[in-house]
Amino acid sequence: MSVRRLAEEQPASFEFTPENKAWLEAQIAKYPDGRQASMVVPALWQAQKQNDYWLPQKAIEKVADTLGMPYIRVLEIATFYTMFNLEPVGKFYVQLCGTTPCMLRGSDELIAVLERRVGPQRHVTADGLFSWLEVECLGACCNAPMVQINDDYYEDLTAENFEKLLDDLAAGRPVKIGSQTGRVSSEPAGALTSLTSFYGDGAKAQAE
Amino acid sequence: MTRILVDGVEVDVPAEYTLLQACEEAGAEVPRFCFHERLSIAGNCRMCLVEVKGGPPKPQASCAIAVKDLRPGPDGAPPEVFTKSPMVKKAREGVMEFLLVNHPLDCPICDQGGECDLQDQALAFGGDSSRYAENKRAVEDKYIGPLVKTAMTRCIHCTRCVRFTAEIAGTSDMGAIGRGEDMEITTYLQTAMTSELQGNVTDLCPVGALLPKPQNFRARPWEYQKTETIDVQDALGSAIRVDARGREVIRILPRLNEAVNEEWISDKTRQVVDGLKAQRLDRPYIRENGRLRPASWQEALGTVAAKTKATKAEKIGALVGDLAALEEIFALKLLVEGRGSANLDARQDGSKLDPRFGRASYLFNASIAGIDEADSLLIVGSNPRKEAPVLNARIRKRWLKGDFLISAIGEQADLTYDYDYLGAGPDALARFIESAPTASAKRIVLIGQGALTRPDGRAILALAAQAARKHGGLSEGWNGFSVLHTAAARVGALDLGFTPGQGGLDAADIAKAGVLDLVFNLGADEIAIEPGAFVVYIGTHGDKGAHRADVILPGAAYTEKFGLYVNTEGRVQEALRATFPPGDAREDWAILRALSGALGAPLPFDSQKQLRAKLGEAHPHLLRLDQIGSASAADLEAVALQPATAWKDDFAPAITDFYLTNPIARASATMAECSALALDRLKQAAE
Amino acid sequence: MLADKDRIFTNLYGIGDKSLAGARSRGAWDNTKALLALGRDKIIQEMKDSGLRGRGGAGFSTGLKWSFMPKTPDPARPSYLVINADESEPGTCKDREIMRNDPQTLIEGALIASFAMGAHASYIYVRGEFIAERIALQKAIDEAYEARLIGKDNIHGYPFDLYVHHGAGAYICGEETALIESLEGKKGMPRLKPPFPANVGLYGCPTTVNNVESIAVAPTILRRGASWFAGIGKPNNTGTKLFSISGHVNKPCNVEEAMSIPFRELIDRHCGGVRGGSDNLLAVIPGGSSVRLVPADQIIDCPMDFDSLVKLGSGLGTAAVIVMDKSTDIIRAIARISYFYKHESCGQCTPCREGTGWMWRVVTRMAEGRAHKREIDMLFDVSKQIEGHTICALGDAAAWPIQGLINHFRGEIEKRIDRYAANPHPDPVRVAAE
Amino acid sequence: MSYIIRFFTWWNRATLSTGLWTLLYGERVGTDEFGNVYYRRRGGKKDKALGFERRWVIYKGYAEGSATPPGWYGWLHHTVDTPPTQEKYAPKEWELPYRPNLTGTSAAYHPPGSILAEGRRAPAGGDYQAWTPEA
Repeated sequence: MSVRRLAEEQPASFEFTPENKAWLEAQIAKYPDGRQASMVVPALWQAQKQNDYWLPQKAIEKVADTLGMPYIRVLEIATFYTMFNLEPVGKFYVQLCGTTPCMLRGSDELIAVLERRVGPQRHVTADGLFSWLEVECLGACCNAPMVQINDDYYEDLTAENFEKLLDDLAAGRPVKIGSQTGRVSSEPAGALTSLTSFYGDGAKAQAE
Repeated sequence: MTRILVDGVEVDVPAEYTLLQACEEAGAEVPRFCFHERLSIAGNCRMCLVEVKGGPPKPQASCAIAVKDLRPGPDGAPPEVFTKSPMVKKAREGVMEFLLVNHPLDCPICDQGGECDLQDQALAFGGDSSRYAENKRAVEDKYIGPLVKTAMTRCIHCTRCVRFTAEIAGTSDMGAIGRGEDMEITTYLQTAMTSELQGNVTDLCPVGALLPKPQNFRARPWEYQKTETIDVQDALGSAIRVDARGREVIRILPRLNEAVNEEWISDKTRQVVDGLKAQRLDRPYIRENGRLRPASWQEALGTVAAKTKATKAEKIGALVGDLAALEEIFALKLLVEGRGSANLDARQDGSKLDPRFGRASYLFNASIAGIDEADSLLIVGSNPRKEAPVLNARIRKRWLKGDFLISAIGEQADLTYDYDYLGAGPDALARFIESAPTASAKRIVLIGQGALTRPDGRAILALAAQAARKHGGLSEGWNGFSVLHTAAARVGALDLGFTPGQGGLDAADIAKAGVLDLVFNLGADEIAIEPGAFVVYIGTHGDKGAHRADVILPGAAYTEKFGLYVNTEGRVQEALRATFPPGDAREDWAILRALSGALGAPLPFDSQKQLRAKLGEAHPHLLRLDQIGSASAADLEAVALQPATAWKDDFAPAITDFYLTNPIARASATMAECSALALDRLKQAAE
Repeated sequence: MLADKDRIFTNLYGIGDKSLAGARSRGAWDNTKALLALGRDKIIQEMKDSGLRGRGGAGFSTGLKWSFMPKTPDPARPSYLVINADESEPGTCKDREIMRNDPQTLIEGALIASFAMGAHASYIYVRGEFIAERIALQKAIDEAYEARLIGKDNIHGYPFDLYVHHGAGAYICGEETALIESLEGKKGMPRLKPPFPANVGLYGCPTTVNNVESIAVAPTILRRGASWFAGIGKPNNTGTKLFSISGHVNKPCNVEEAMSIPFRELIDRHCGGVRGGSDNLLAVIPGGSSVRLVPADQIIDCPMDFDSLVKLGSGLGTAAVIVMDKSTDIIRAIARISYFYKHESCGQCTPCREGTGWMWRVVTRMAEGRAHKREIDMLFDVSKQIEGHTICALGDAAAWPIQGLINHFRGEIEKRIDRYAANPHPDPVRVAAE
Repeated sequence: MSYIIRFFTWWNRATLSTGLWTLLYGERVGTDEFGNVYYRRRGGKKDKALGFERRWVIYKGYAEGSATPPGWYGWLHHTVDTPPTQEKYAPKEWELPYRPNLTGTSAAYHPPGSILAEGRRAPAGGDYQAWTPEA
């Protein structure tokens, strides 16, 4: 993690869409009266999703005004939590897990692929499709190595199927979310070793 | 009280004390950076680690543990704490090493050098060398305002400044962005801080990360001549220390005075220093053919004496400004009254306060420390944030403690705390008297000059007294009727009775064209004296008064003379001389004494000591330093009974520009910059 | 081996029906009212008797933790249950499966736990990256609301609201007080203790923070009785546990197994063994990145439970078993963990803020060999200076992997240094993105 | 006059015996910009006591160690063997001409504020700025 600053070029204004505004109001009701500040992380996240996955200065101020917080407090939040992108990212924003469990299973190869295809981290490709960032453990260690592209996890990657995944995304072809080798979730590959009395060897589910 | 053993020394301390305070009580020194008595506990510097017997096998942060949280030993033996054990020593050395790994070795070029907590504690508690061989972190410096210079690489992230702005100042200006070793202290996108107390962060910063910008590279701490004195920029009389190098005042720091300013001072108090060196009157002037020309003292005094002798008593008047000390007010009063004139006034803003109503009618009777005990507050025609920022911080402190309802009538300003806004003018006050929003036993009714400088000020005063009497402001052992003054000299002048005598004219009449022939103006720069009268100006700066003067007699500023001041609560305090007046300027009382000599009717004292003795004869309470002389609440009953028909007009703010309220501040470039910034902010907010 | 009938998470892999109906068919929400009828004290007593130790890493008795909550309700300070689903410990991915595949166990557990603590509202704090999981969980909660299993007016007669909250990428928010701070809308910076959350927690009210798994196993424990749970595993290390096995095994997976299962059995039975056979095993990090690693010969027959692993100088932590075979560059592997902690340090207190970066830089140089042998001792000393000197346990967690490395693989580091000294090269070893 | 000085002082140029020794065994190597003359044992013969060639300088006037410029200093001290006269060293444009140590002379450096420095020390700041009535 390095020093995180707001992007140099900023949109002139930010306004929540009516749907998001309604969503925000509904969500604030989850918290006790006067505790609307609890919403700051979800609100910033919603703002980021609305704004092509990055958070402009005006959105930070908008959230602060909405929740009645000083600007600096919201800026603190936006820079503290690393999922807030303060600069524009590619249409497919690849977050690659590089922490030890993924590293042991070959995330280095995926990094090589990304460096070759996309370039250095935080760099958005000329077509605006891709940018990538090495992040810390994403919590899918039994399906390592893996990446998160926008909202979705892609697991059990190798250099080959990762290339294919990126190709498919670039070409707009549908892709399978989750394991790229046919696992349902984090069960052992092949036959099940537990819960067999419920699901047999699980081969059918994996095949689907 | 709880008994506790610190390094084998037994002490009894209150149970809510932190271990750190208990250790101090026992005489053990505990190093700390983030801990500050008046801020919330962060516990993040980890410097104050101590060993607790029977606790977990690791050192504990003593600032974060209360004595009551400790478990007693077996058989109820008192808990035991060690501050000098090998474990503690090692832990401290470790923390100090961590603090220093990314701290630059720039002490020789750092202004904090010599008064740096990190320097001192590294010497006392650190190891002898660093084992850190990597590159050090460099952090971009931030702009956070005209008063604070940053060198953020030096920051050790104690967050005192963040907590100060959020808790004491109440403006949430500063924050720590980023995380981990990339955490940076800054304001929102490097805007200037908005608090009137922001300068205090430079005192709080334990290292050289936040430094007073105007004092950048001016002097080393050990070069200063330090004078412990009091401030006159507002009516609080905050305790300050004036640091001078040679003949020059370089900086002003707060001193501890729990009864007045705790340990904060406002930015005006702190950074008005460059005003002490600019636009100074350093020689007498005489106006000839419409132009002022330099003159000698003899010539100038001779001219004034001749004019005085030639003028009839009832055509002589005298005004006193906001920064005058008791001595010169007393001397001027004797001089003018000696000539037989009753045209005296110290209320250049037209305030309707009058000593004839009794001393209680113009004091902050609740006392500043009394704010802590009060249970509700009504603000009438005042913006304490501008008129007395330190007092405002005290109100905020009380408000944070909870159960403190604040109502306000007058300007609807951001006071850094929530309040019930009742209305803008006397109507709201009348409604309040009718039915107060809450019952209260210890209410403070704070009346600002915005309510009293109006022509109907006397009626407002009566209404406020009624409000206090009816709604818990006046009771046995509690007097919550509190006038907040804006001028340091005002209460003293009222105590001395520097108001129109029998048949005398008040300030507005004195200033009117064609009424008087000779006006003595002792530093009154907020009033325009219309053409006609011959004006003798005794003051320090080339401000409004000097421009209007026919003779200028250069006096001494508050850091240049020994003088007594009475603050808004009636506390008598002494200001001491830190430097000498510039050039030919003289102490004001001495000028008046010399003038009386030239008139052939010398005042009855030849030294300041004799002057004070005379002053004491007339007003014994004014020589009791640091005490609040008696003020009878019964006087207020009388005030409350006065007829009170107030106008409908809204209360106007007493101060329009916090940074430019007196000639010294107006001469200061720093204050001008702050004022411009504040104006910008106001404009932006209006857009 | 644990029999399927003793497994609590019967849809761990999401092969079965994930909906409420599916969960009910597997036994969830089966007469929950009767469980609540046991009463607060009995529920807490059962939890204590079951010997359930918190599944979030520290291994503190869950029943005991619940018992710290105030017994008499104070309307001004309502109690809260906060469920910690900020699963970010490297190697750990068990709660994710519960949330997306078997969420009703968690929801039912939340109701029971809240009842036992007198809490009428509960928040589940899901890490920000788990977007699909958050949606799945929310869907399951909506189903439960619809079926009036929870809610202000539910069939169990105990008003209870369950909300999903999420973070946005901060490991430190898994620390209970940091999580509370984050939930209050502040930076996730751990608070000082005391006061403990059970006294002053969320919004200043009494709060208990529990791991997802600890809560999710509660209904089954109550339903089948404390003695059933206590009968699995060894004394003081009872019950079933979700193990996440990652790294150099043939088939990495999550699996629910009995506590104290020997390492060899766990790996061989469920993961197809160590890559290249058990002789190829180099070392294991048995409890998520923040415990000390254990070399092959010590771990291979060790029972996987709290006490046995503590004896090896390590810990069970979250039971996230990271297996490393002999092809592993062990120094780089630890350096990467060190980077993780440097990245995730909140920056609040000095030793962790400055120390994690320092350790990472030194150990990265060691991964290249560009260091002095005397720096190994220095590094160890620095890690000792961080350990125990910080507000929260992240300082300890950052120090332990380094200490494990130096304890067990000092020779490896020295060899690396010698090799570099013989042939200094300018190419740095890539440890992590900067 | 110079003869008398030379006869009675050892701190100006060479003493008689050094001069005699130089005349007998010395080989002139070169002169520097100050006029100091550098010698070595004739033919570069090894000195018995030293084990290598002996090199020496005879100062022009006052014998001051720092009067030998860097090039010659290096040669004298056997740092280099090529005397600067035989080297093609062109000084960089930013190099100032070499000056011997000036301590003790009137040209010695005095920091601002020193009582030996010429002129008075500036006051401790602007002191104050006086008001002047506008015209």
